[in-house]
Amino acid sequence: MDLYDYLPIVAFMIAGLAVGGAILTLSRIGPTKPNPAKEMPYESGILATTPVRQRFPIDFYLTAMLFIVFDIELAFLYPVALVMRDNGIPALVLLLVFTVTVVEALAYVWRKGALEWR
Amino acid sequence: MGISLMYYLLVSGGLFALGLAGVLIRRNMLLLLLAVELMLNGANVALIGFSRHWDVTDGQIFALVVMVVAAAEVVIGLGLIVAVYRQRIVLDVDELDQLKG
Amino acid sequence: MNIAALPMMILIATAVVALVPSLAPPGRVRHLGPPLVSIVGLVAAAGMSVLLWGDRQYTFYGAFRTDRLTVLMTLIFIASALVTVLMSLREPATVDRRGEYYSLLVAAVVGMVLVAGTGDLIGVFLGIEILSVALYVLCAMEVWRARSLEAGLKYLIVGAVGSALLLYGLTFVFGATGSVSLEEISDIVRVRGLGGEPLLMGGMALVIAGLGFKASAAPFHMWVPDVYEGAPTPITAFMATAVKAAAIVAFLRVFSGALIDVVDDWQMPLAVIAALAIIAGNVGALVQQSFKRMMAYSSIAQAGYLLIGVATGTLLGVRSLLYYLIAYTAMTLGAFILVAIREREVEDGQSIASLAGYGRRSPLHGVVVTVCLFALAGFPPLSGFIGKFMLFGAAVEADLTWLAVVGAVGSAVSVAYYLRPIFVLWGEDPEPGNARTFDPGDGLWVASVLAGLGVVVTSILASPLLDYCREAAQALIAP
Amino acid sequence: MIGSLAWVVLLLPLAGALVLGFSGSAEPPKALTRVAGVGTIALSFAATLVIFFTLLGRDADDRALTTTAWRWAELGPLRIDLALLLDPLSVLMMLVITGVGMLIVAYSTEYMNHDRDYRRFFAEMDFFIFAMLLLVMAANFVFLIIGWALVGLASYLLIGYYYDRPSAVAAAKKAFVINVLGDVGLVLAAFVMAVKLDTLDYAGVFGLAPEKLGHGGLIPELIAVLLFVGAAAKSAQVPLHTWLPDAMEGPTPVSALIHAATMVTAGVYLVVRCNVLYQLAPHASEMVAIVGAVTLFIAATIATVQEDIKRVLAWSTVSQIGYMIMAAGLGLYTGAMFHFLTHAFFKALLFLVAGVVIHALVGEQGIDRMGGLKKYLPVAWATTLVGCLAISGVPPFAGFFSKDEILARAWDAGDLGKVLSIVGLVGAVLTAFYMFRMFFRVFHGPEPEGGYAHAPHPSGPAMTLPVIVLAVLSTVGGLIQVPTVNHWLDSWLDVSLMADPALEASHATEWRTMTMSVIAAAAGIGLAWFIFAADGGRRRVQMAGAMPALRRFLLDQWRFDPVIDDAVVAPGRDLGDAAYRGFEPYGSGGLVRGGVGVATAAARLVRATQNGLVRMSAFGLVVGLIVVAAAMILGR
Repeated sequence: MDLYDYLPIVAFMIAGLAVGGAILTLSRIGPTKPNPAKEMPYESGILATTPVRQRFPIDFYLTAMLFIVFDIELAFLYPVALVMRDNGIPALVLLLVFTVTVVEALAYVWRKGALEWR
Repeated sequence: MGISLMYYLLVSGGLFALGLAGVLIRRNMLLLLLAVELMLNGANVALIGFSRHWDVTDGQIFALVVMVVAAAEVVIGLGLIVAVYRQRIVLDVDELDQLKG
Repeated sequence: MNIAALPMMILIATAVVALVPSLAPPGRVRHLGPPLVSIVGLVAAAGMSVLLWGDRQYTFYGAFRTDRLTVLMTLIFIASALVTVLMSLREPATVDRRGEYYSLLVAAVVGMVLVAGTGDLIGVFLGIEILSVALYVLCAMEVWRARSLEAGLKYLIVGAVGSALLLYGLTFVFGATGSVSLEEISDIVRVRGLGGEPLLMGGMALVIAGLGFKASAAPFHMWVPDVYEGAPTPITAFMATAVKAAAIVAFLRVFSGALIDVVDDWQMPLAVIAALAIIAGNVGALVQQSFKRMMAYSSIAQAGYLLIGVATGTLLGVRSLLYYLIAYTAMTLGAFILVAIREREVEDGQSIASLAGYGRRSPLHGVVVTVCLFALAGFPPLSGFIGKFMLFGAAVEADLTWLAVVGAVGSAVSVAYYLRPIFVLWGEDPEPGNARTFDPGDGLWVASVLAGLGVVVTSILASPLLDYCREAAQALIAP
Repeated sequence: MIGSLAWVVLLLPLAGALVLGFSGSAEPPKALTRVAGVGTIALSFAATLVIFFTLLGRDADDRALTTTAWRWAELGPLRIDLALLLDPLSVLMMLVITGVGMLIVAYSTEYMNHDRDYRRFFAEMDFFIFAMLLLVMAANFVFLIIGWALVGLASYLLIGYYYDRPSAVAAAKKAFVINVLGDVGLVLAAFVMAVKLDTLDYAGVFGLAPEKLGHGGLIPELIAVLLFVGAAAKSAQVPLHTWLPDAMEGPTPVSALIHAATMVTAGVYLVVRCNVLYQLAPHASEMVAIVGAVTLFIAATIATVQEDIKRVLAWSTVSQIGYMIMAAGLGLYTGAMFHFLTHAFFKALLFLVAGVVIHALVGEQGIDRMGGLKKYLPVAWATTLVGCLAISGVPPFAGFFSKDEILARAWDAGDLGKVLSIVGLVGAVLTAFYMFRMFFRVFHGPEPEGGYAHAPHPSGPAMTLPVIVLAVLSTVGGLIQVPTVNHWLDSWLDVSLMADPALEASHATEWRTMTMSVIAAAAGIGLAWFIFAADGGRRRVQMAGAMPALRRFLLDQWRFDPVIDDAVVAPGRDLGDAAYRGFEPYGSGGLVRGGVGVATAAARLVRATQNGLVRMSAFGLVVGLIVVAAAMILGR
């Protein structure tokens, strides 16, 4: 394997850049007739009803943070799954300990009311 | 061996330096956290590079650990920033000046 | 799989279980449950550790090594944590979040034990991060107090940078040797003769910076006074003792243990930062009006003394360092206990001025803190004197005479600020406004007595303790 | 047997201190305090006597023994035992410490009777005696230093006994800080020895030093100088003497104990104990002798103008210690110890009598508020006379023989010896003058204007008895060593003085100095009589205005405090001022304050970087990384 094997990736990147660049450049060419509907942000055809730069409630961040932690911790489950067959019971025990710890933290957070939407 | 170790190290060093520079010049706390993430991920790139270079998996395991640690750090950072924000409504680190001398 | 990792397992279980009682409805269980669980768990882990004193055992496929050094350090961490728990019983920070507080405290100990016994670079980083992350939260625990919050956030941001440096350094060490196992690294370095290898040297420089930050050596010390002042006092005491000890043992494991064959490469930088820490800490402490802040600077200087032991790279150096670490833990805890007490008794409890006449009103605390400060200042016959004497001797033996001189001069300067609280404590008349406003509680009495006894015992039983320290040092340096 | 007795001697005072210090918060009955406070010291003295007579009964070579409790620390080749050394030198010191100490403590039972914190006083006195015993009984330098530091601590507590009096607290701090300075010197000396000789036992050090260190090299000189820093601080030698006169803020028995019997002579003991090292360091020895001579002269001149009875005695003590240090520096170790012994008698006597007088006048200490006390206090008059005669060197009182021995043997000890001997003679004139100035003004002369508010009352037996015992000892104490007749002290100390050059003054010198010193004493006494007594005190009034400049100079104590202030403290302060505003005077104690001044400026520099910004900390990390990398590359 050498660098040439990465050629498709480079080609893909060039293509992507070309398309994006083309759209941006083309939009500058020709007449522009702005109207309010065109100026609105495009949200899959649904009309935006609130200002774009809206502040999200802080609780959103709190929940999102919890999500990040639990999400990332699950990353450990995959390597263990790979070697589970070779190591048998000890690996299972360790996995259980890990899971119980994570679940306990979740339970604590839940019980403390951090998941309540205020 | 596809990409030589040198490229890994260049990218890694670039990320790390970028992160360090960000820590030194940025004032927004969120951006500071971002910069630190950049540093950690710079290290991650190097770990993967070395791991391939020596043909061992240790480096990849290390990188996995680093990711989790980084996530935990960011979460706590965000939590604290939210708390500071609720109390003082500032995001500028230089406003944290009660403790000095 | 054997039982050698059992102390750490007990601690993990303690951290998990300590959360549970705080979910109970308000009342006795909720209030006393978490500290009680922590105390039981810590004592059990300590007892288990003592039983494991012996030759090296491996667990987790070699990722964790239980040898005499691990056991000794585990006991130091647990002792510090126990005193911290006792100090915290009525700490305002714990009022509404007792479960989290004690659980995180024990979790931090888990991280420390991992650092002390780790068999690879991953463990060094992971352990340091576990304890750091737990402490970021603990520092900011008094969220309603702006200073505490500020301390936590500052510590987090700067600490994360320190961690990143450490990680990058460890990465380079891994890259230079091709292994993360400390024992393999040691062999590889010896066999391939990696002295002067640029990648390894860069890695070591970064690791020194990262760990130096965690150990609060200069010039990585600037966060220390701020964070120490802002954090709840028991946490400050814990940081000044156990966290520093953890960083030092990481130094030992990586440098004195794995990289001992390239000692020429890392001796000088370590000696330099040790000297800088001694200078910066002692000089900075001179002008402080706050006792807590003064102790923060003092702990910077003490980190310098401890690093002397690492910098020597000899058996004698490590042995002296371990002894001094034990002594240092006892005397620093004793000094911080007084801050915790005064802080709760009067409005302005952190300042040195608020100690006026306190020794006569409360002779027990007065005597304990006096003994501790004398020990810190290095007065004979106290343990601080023995430890410093040995460390300087080790430095001279390792051809670092200049470092011993810096240490001795710094020590002489330090007398000036360590004595000031003592003079105020015994010499001056209490101001009328200094009447007690809040009852500090019984936990602090016990903690105070424990710390005082610790200083006295380490002083009197120097000889047997030094024997244990020698065995622990041999476990590190000898294969 | 006497080995374990040594531990009894050492630990009894400690037990007394602990029992008294930690026996609950209520003040126990005074009788109980007396028994615990005095009883322990008395038993300790009795045990010391047994040790003394046992050793006396043995052969001269068999008089030194070491008793080890346990091995305290073992550091490579360096082994440190908790061990006590009994030899003629330490036993002599122990006799004085426990014996004179016992008399002083017994005296205090009455003197302190109406004072507050009765129990604390005795606890601290017992603790002081314990520390002092540890200092002299230690068998190695480590425990010597420990005792040394504990003595400093105890004296801090005792001088600051009246802790609500700011001047007492300041004096206590000053004493402590200067003593710590001395401790640092000692620790450094011990460190050098440990590194060079791998041992800190007296036997080991003194045995190995001549061979391993050589004669007159840099290392032995360095050790000797460092040791002398410790000795000078403890023994109040110029320029570290300024704490001692201030230390008069403590209760009078404390002054007696600290100044007369024990603490200030620790420096003398140290130099004598380390005689082997000083023989190896001729230059350091000369320096010691010169410092002693300078001190004895300066202090004697200052004593002539003091108006406070205790300060006269304090300066006189500094001066007398100067004699001992001078003798030790010249190699006259026996002479130094002899003078130490007699000085302990007559100076303790003088302090205790001063206490009687102060007690009689309800706390008055100024000598111009005294006069004509002879008729009120006849016993005090007689005993003070004995003390003054002894210190002035009038035969056959104790001071005559000891001072004469120093001066005579110094005369025969080379050129430097001759010069210093003459300084000593001048000092003797001054000594006689200032002592009798005090004596005549207190006991003769006119009563102060307006008379005494309360008629001075003689003191009770507990105070009188120790005074009389000390008076007897001051009278006959000198007879243990009479030139050409009796050399008991020489032969007794012989074992301990491994390096004693055994200087023996020739008979001609002996007689000449005897005559000279008698003339000197007579001159001083005569002058004092002429000015202060002959004329009913009127001549004093006429003389009061004479030589105002000299007088002011002496009253300013040779301007030591201000000079140190100007030379050391002020520049440091200016430096601090220039760099940073709002420097406040900080710390205490001459030299130390100057050092602190410089250090404070540096501290402000450190603080300036400490602006509390996160970026600064991160920047510190980067700077540190660069420092580490540079050290790594340069250090290879």
